[in-house]
Amino acid sequence: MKKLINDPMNVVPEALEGMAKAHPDLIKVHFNPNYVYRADAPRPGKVAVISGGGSGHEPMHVGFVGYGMLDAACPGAVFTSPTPDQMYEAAKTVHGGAGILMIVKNYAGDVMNFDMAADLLRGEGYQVESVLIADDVAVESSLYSQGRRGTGTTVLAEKILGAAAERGYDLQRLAALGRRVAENGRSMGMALTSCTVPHVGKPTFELGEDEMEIGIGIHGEPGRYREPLKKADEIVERLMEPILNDLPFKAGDRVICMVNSMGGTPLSELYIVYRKVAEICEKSGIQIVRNLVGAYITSLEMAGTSITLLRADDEMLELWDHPVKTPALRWGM
Amino acid sequence: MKKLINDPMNVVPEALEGMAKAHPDLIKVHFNPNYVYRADAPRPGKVAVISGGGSGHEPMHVGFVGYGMLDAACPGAVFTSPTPDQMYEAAKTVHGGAGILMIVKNYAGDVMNFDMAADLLRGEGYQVESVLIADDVAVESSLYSQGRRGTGTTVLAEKILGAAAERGYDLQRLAALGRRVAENGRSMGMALTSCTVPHVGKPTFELGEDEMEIGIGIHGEPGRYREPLKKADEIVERLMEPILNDLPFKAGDRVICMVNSMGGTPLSELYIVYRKVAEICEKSGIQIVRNLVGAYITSLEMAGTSITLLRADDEMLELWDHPVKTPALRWGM
Amino acid sequence: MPVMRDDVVAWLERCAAVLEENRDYLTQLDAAIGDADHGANMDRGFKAFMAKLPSVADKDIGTILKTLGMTLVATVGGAGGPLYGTFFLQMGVKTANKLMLTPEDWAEALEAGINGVIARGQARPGDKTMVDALLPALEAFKEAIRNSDSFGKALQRMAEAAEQGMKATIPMVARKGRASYLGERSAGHQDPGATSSYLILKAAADTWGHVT
Amino acid sequence: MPVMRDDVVAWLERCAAVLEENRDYLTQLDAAIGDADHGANMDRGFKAFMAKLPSVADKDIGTILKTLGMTLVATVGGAGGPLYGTFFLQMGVKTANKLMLTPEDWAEALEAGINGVIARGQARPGDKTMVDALLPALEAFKEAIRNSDSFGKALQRMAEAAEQGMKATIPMVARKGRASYLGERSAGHQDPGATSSYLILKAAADTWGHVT
Ligand SMILES: Nc1ncnc2c1ncn2[C@@H]1O[C@H](COP(=O)(O)OP(=O)(O)O)[C@@H](O)[C@H]1O
Ligand SMILES: Nc1ncnc2c1ncn2[C@@H]1O[C@H](COP(=O)(O)OP(=O)(O)O)[C@@H](O)[C@H]1O
Ligand SMILES: [Mg+2]
Ligand SMILES: [Mg+2]
Ligand SMILES: [Mg+2]
Ligand SMILES: [Mg+2]
Repeated sequence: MKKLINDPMNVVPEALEGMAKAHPDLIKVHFNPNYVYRADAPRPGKVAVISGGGSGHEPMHVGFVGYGMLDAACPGAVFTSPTPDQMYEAAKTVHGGAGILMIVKNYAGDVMNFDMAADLLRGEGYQVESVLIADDVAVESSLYSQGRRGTGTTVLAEKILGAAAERGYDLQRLAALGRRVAENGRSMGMALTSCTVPHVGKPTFELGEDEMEIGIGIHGEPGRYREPLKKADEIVERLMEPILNDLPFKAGDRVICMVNSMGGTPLSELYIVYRKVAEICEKSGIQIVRNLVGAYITSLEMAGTSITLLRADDEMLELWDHPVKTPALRWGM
Repeated sequence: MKKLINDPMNVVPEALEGMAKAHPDLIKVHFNPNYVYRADAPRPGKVAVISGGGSGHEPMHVGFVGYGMLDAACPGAVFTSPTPDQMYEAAKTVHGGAGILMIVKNYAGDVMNFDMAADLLRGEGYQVESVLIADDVAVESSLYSQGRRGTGTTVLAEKILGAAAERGYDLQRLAALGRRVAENGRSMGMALTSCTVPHVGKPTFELGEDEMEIGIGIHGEPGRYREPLKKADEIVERLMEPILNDLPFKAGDRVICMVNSMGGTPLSELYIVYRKVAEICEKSGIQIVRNLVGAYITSLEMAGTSITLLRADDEMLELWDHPVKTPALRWGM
Repeated sequence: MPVMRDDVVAWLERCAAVLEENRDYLTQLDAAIGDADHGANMDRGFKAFMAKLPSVADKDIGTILKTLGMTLVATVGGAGGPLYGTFFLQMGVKTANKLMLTPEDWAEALEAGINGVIARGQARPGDKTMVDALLPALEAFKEAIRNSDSFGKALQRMAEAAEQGMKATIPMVARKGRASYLGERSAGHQDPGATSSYLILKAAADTWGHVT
Repeated sequence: MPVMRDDVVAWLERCAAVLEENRDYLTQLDAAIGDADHGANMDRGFKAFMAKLPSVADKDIGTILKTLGMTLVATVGGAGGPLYGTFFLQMGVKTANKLMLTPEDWAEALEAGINGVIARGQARPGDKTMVDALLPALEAFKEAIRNSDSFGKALQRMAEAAEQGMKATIPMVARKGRASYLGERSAGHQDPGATSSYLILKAAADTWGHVT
């Protein structure tokens, strides 16, 4: 295992310490329980927007803490949902008297831990709403299954909801907006390589030189299908088809598009992917009005990409354009 | 070779096409010869700041084109210096009547190709100045050798000089500032893995599971030393020592610090590196007043990191804080 | 003979040891159809409880199990944290103030714990989860007691059924949890959560083997 | 017998073929002590020239060589582009308007080309660069002519000296170019630029072998 780390057991606290040292103007880090929160929290009168998840997806979520995005983010162990006390204490720290909005990715662990935290908070009189992100089209949505994974749309939702909270949306309006964002986002990902969890010391799965994994999640788990490696344009078609067909996206739709690196894929390759995504959208009459190209929701050093399309209306776009100032996303200020 | 590409021979133009599609508000791309330039060029009365180098280092340089940074960037083939016609035509496109400042990394090829372009431009009456970046402390500076490689300080120089040009610095003043920045920056890098050049199809060098390469450049070439892999903290000490001793940096110095991913190293590891860099600086009485943590000057998908320290004065800091709006760096607007 | 409070403490100490021994094994199972963290998660949780145990080892069984449950919730994370947390919490609620467990006490506690897991996780038999080891184990224990088996024998039947249930997850296609994202590819692999459940119940049967 | 303009064209066509054949070899050499692009760079440059050649193949030798030089500058990039560009440009300047080359013409052109490489790259003998193949080749040619060897024989001496010079770079520690960053580690590897220089001069000797 080749990583720039010290003791594998200390990866999460050490990375958080480094973040705290690097961005004292933007964030503070609380340990035991671990959470990252805005340096200027609490913001009185504003709904507190919090999220969290396993570590290993950086910059999501801890890199998105700051003005216009998250008030707090709770990092679990690598690929492990955070525990209720993290969300409970983070929420209390950043609560501004206007309630708490939790953005929760649809995994059994994330859902249960955030639910338990919400129960604790409500038990103490806090208003809490949750928005569930379940946008990964690699998995069929089914009543009797775990449902779809929460992936790329999470990043877009955090931006849009964070801006809306700055704009003074109340908790109910935020939750409704969040659900609308969640319903209109679709993602799919693929991997060229696996990743290595530090405390495990070897890759979670092995891919041959000629193989790729289609329909991956963000926790390094194997995907839906293992297939022979193809060229980028064919891979993009492979990912875009279920994304477009599922909502479905239609001619005339305006979308925010994220072409995301799983961590180990360089920027030039992401632009090669974006080129094909743009071509497919153009051919389908879909207008990409905003985009993100880079590493936003990763799986440690995994090589691969995920594509997210969010059908956006004027409200979402205005909120997208609202200023944001976090370690990993910044514009307008 | 596992990459998200199509024909390996088309990597550069396809990535440029993708960039053009993704950032039409910020940049335009010219093909044959290839260069990327500000969408709002030329900017009359402003010195045109241009740079360039081999592709494969993205976001440097093409990702740094826009307000407050580069007017144009010339991308060569992967790891290959661009040719004079690229800089010649790019400079003429973005020339604003106040001369051209070239930021050149110290490699035999880059220097010769930029020099030839400068000759062509001067031959047509353009005012041209060059700033040479040679900041890599892994290599001894020597009269009879190639001299030090131009690495991380290049990014910081592009930011500072780009801002100064926006502020109306004339060509001479810009060149003087550039030389001051170049003199005060020091960098050193290391690699955990090599990288694979697309048209070659296999890694440029092989590292064992227990080995690391110390004193690497940015073109995937082998480094100065091959050593047994160490923990992150020891690696940081190994890199920081020559950086600090070379200038030398002293107690009381204020620095801009960049902890850079070589392309395949995830953000959490960069923050673990930053943690130790911050500790060492603190112990040495060096104050890190600004920083960048992320992938800025890469070698395709190489896993590794480079550290850059720039001793900064008030003027540099003010220019650092000046707004910038490029695909890869944005603040203040 | 009932199971005494100190026997419960011994059981939980054995759980911690067994989960530490099997950390890599559970990791491996969770790598094949998950994200490779189940081993570390369970080990972390029980180690955290071992640090707390001295402060509750002289209390009633309910307090000990509730402390375990809350500790797991606060330290395990993932799917296992809330599920095992609820499991032991509900067991603890059912055994409040008790200093010994009769077979009926154990059956009720186990049933309460499993019901908590099902309520929280919504898994059903055949979904390829810990429930596929826990439910058969409960049924086997209850049946053994109905058949007038001794406590010790009933615990053995419980452990054997847990083992069978764990193995029965191998061919299943997961419908809950992370393995469900793999679809058909989840078949052919033993579920990590069912495995840790088996280990926990087996530890009870082994620790309390002297109970007749 | 002199070398005719069409012989020069044939030489350059052979260079393109040889550089294409040796693309992977040059890549490999440049991977060991560089960034693995020399093979692609040279192949690209000469292929670009091959596309231009029809439009200048009926011109004087100087025009053909200048066109080659400018094409290489515009397409090769890296260190090789300006250096080989200058090499052929200076040869072209020296052979302006000529339709044939005597041995003296060739020696003067070669010297002008090499002086251009040295002026631009500032490399000295022993720095482990193309100069370490080019200079000995020039000297060997000039000496052979002084010794009244035929043109063909002198070209062979030139090629042999280029080969020796190329091999002599193996133990050298590089002081110019990218290989110099490796320090001592550059020793033990043959320089890619010296290798492409040898191939180019060998192609001349082979193409013009019929010249006596
Ligand atoms: N909804 C559920 N109900 C019951 N058990 C579940 C459920 N979801 C997951 N599990 C169990 O949790 C185990 C995985 O635990 P763990 O790896 O610690 O969490 P995660 O899946 O969040 O990484 C699975 O093997 C399965 O037995
Ligand atoms: N200053 C120099 N003078 C002469 N030759 C040089 C000089 N620098 C580099 N070279 C030659 O260029 C070769 C490398 O060319 P190439 O790989 O195409 O360029 P780069 O080093 O920019 O990647 C070296 O092997 C060496 O022979
Ligand atoms: Mg997990
Ligand atoms: Mg090169
Ligand atoms: Mg898991
Ligand atoms: Mg090279």
